[in-house]
Amino acid sequence: MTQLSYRTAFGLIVKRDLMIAFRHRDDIINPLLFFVIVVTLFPLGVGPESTTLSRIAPGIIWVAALLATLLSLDRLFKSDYADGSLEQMLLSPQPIFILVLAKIVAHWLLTGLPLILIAPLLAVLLHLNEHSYGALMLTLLLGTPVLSLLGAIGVALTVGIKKGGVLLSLLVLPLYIPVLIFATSAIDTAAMNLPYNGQLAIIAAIFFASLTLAPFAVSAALKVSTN
Amino acid sequence: MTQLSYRTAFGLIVKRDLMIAFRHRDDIINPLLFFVIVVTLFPLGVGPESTTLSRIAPGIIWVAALLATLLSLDRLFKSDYADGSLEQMLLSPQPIFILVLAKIVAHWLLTGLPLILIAPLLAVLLHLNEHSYGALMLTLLLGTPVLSLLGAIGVALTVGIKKGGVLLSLLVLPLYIPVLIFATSAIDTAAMNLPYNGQLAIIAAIFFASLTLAPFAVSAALKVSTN
Amino acid sequence: MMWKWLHPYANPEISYHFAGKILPWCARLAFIFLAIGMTWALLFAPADYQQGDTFRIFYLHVPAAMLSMGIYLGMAIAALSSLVWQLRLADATAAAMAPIGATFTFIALITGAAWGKPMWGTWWIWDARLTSELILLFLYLGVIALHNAFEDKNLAGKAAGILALVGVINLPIIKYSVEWWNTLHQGATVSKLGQPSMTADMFWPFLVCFIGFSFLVAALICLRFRSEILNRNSMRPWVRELVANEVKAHAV
Amino acid sequence: MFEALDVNIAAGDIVQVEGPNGAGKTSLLRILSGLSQPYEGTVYFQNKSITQHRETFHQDLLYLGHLPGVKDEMTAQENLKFNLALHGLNSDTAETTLAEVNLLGFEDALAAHLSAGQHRRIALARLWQSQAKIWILDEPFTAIDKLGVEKLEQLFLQHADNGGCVILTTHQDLSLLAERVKKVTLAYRFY
Amino acid sequence: MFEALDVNIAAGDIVQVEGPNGAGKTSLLRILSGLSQPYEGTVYFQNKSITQHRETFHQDLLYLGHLPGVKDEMTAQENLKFNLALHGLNSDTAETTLAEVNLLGFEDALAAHLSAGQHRRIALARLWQSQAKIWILDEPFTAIDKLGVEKLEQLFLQHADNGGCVILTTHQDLSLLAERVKKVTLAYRFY
Ligand code: HEM
Ligand SMILES: Nc1ncnc2c1ncn2[C@@H]1O[C@H](COP(=O)(O)OP(=O)(O)OP(=O)(O)O)[C@@H](O)[C@H]1O
Ligand SMILES: Nc1ncnc2c1ncn2[C@@H]1O[C@H](COP(=O)(O)OP(=O)(O)OP(=O)(O)O)[C@@H](O)[C@H]1O
Ligand SMILES: [Mg+2]
Ligand SMILES: [Mg+2]
Repeated sequence: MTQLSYRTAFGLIVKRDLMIAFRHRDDIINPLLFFVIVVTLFPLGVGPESTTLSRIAPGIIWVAALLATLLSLDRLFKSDYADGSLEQMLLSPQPIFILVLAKIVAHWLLTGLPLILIAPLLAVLLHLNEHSYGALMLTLLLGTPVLSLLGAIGVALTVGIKKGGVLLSLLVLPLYIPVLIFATSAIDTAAMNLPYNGQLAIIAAIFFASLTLAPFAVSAALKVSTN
Repeated sequence: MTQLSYRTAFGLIVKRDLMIAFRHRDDIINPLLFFVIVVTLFPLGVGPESTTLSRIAPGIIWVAALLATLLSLDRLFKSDYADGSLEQMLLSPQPIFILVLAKIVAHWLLTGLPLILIAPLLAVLLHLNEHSYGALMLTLLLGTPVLSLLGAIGVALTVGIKKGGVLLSLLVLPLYIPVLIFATSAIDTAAMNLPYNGQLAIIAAIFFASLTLAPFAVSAALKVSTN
Repeated sequence: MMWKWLHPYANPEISYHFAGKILPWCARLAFIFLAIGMTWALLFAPADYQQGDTFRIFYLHVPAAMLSMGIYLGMAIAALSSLVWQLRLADATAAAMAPIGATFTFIALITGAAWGKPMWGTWWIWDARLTSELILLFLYLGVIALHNAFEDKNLAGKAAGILALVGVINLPIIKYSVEWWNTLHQGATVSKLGQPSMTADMFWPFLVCFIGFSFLVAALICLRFRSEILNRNSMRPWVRELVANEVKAHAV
Repeated sequence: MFEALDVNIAAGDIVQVEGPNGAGKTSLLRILSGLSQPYEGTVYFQNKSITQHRETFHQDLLYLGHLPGVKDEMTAQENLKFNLALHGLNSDTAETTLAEVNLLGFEDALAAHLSAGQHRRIALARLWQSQAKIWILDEPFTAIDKLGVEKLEQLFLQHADNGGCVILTTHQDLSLLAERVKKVTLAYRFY
Repeated sequence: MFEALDVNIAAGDIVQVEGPNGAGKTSLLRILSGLSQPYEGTVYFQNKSITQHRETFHQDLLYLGHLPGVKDEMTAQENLKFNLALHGLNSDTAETTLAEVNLLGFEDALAAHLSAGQHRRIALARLWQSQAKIWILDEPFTAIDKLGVEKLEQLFLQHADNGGCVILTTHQDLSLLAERVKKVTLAYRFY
């Protein structure tokens, strides 16, 4: 019985989660469809004028991304909790934060990444200013991992609770607000053809901070939830 | 063993569902909070100018109402299914559509009504045009029951499926689109101080149509789901 | 060491009685200070030369706003010490503080909005300070909802503590980001909250009010802390004894 | 799943459906109660197809499945009262009925605070009030202790004597009912 | 829940924790494994508190609870391989290990298509490979047939003879182990 290297343990979990998701493909497609549907609700609700739409496009895309991530968070620990595999992971001799980080990375690969890939299409639908595409992609690239990381804390806290759905959103959405603000502000700045490095740097800082701190918060929360 | 009068059976179920919700108060408060938080996300994403906000306020409030209803739909049949009481209701000698209608009414009382009550507050936050308040309230009053009724069909179809969350939204959101369009158009028309009876009449028509048809669709769907 | 010093109070029974002893004192002081402060503020302090009597909302609004943030800080410190030193009672303290903090946040929002209508002609603007206060309310409500969601209050305390800590890291970010976001889009409203230069005859009643509210908060925390302790220890012999005595007293 | 199953159940019968795990007992009972539709074939009650006369059939049916159908958020008594009222029975006697199933003293306890066995007892309490002719019970003795089982068996006998019929599954042997019971055995087969 | 419980478990012991439903067996095992924190008191392993030396303790621990921890979306073999690898064991021998638990022929079946008993067998397969000293098993015989139970008992004996220890709960009587077993009995008490 040897202690696995951190990399091996990490890879083991990521591989497993990806395999499970690909066996049950709806898990990947459904959040994406939700994202698309929510975005299309807005032209219907707000009206079709392209100036208004392009004015509010960054906000809508980002809010929809928050909500789609939120709904996909269940996947992160719920089913592992329900069938006992989470327990087994917590009892493995690997450091918990490695396992947690691996699960979060897998979650991002399965939801954050597809969102990023489909976002330009939705930006076209909403007549996003053409200068803003770069900023949209960059903020999504740096921001969606933060959504997975912070979301994981929320799920870890509510995984043992039966009716966790709405509660989860209550816990997680306020944590998402800074990313939302800086990301949309970066995109708006880009639309005016101004440099948006400042906002990007702050999102990057938030990303690194949550990357280092969230796994520990999640580990602590999981221990409470499985108690 | 007597067949209950329809009214008694109806009252019995409504009373029971309200009692359960009041015992577990978070069920009422959390969707409401979700509604409020989602609405506040938009100013954060779109920016604070009151002209833009008041322009998009109807759309935002209605989309948030759709999403809040969506997340609260789980309550409608999920827990009854999980603990076997749904089975017992289907086996009771009462007509199923009465039971279904009662559950939907209880759901509306617990989510639709609170949404309507808090909506003016959010309208203030979003600087909704002052002529639009009446239209907002009227469309919500006629529209939110439709959300509960149509949503019930979606839940009834997915109640037996484990990971129904995102799937449910895919089924239900497209059904919600007509209400969204006519409601926001009514509010926009009201903002221009024009009569909006036309839109209101259509929403009323949708309401009556779904009131008469949805309970039967739900009954049929439940029979399939519990098969 | 910290732990050694705290140890006697780490016993739920002792700290229950200790909180019971200081509770009436806090309540009395709160009453005295508030009575003096409020009469002074509402009846005797001069009206603002621009705002007239609407200015008197100040004496409720600002203490409430300050305490709403102070309580969150206290809650986070309690949560941190519970995680670091495994102090169960710190959980109870944090849990006791959350609803009080939420109430004060709510009061700050309501009084602010009521003040905003005459001052700015609108109940609400998406100003940096206002927005971050609103988000603070959401953070409080999240902590409370999470706490309510657990049946086992010991676990509830730990979970809510973790959330409170994550929230406190978020709080400065929110404050900063909201300010930044706001100035980016519009500059006009930012200086509206600029501090009115305060004269001494306005400052002193304010201070008295503030101290009064602080004691009120302390009293409320003691009260809720005691019920949290009872809730968590309902199986313990000393609590059962307490209840039995209570029942006897009422029977007589 | 079943091939060529043709059973007639008359008033006064107590039928025990037997078979190993996964043999299809639960599936059979759900078809008989009308919850599931059979792939082929029809269930008749008083010579009428049950799908076509749902409401009259359900007036005469009492089905208890694997799940007790007890709401955690309501007390034992509220649960029972609701169950009785829903099936058109008088709910005023709920308290005495709870006594029958040994839940005296727990009337006002939230079901969430009761054990699995006590949940099942709340569900079973309906049997004492029921005027339905047909009882279909899927593993009614789960989580019930020996005394409770005996009491239930007695109740079944009495019900059969009064012209009702009982269809049940259980992995235990029925002691009291040994002579009265008809057995239907399902075999497990690999497809 | 427990009062004054002070147990020392040495290498070579097989301990059966007994008690009626709800007595606290599962709770005790979860505390021993470090999954739950006791309200008061500490668990020591090799004289070190387990909470402070989590990783070394977990290297020597194998815990199987009520839930098998088997993913429906993976095949039997993939499940076992993952479990072995996660605990730092060689996963190449998964196939022969599956044979030990009578799952030959089911290696490539998705777990979703297997029965409850077979799920449990996948989880138990790890025992044959484990180098952990302490085995904590909560009702390991659930849904396992008689032959399987015998095989497991033999494995436990062998493990104890090799200097390991086994702590388990079960409502069945242990036939093979009768003399070797130490019993800890928990009583149910009303508060
Ligand atoms: C809903 C609306 C409002 C909210 C949420 C709000 C919130 C706050 C907050 C969070 C503080 C900070 C206290 C501190 O720094 O410790 C504060 C202070 C203050 N507010 Fe408001 N406020 C609102 C409306 C108003 C209005 C309309 C006025 C008057 C024009 C006003 C005047 C003040 C003053 C004078 C202070 C003290 C500033 C200081 O000493 O730093 N507020 N408010
Ligand atoms: N939802 C389902 N999907 C697919 N197969 C199912 C489902 N439910 C049951 N089965 C299969 O149908 C068969 C019969 O199941 P059933 O539940 O009727 O068994 P049972 O005799 O009641 O078993 P037990 O003694 O465990 O209650 C089993 O082989 C099972 O695998
Ligand atoms: N999540 C929980 N919340 C509240 N009480 C619980 C919880 N889990 C268990 N209990 C209570 O703790 C006691 C011990 O439960 P435990 O699961 O340890 O019993 P057990 O001896 O393993 O029973 P079984 O033989 O049914 O497995 C029971 O009385 C139960 O009611
Ligand atoms: Mg069965
Ligand atoms: Mg157990």
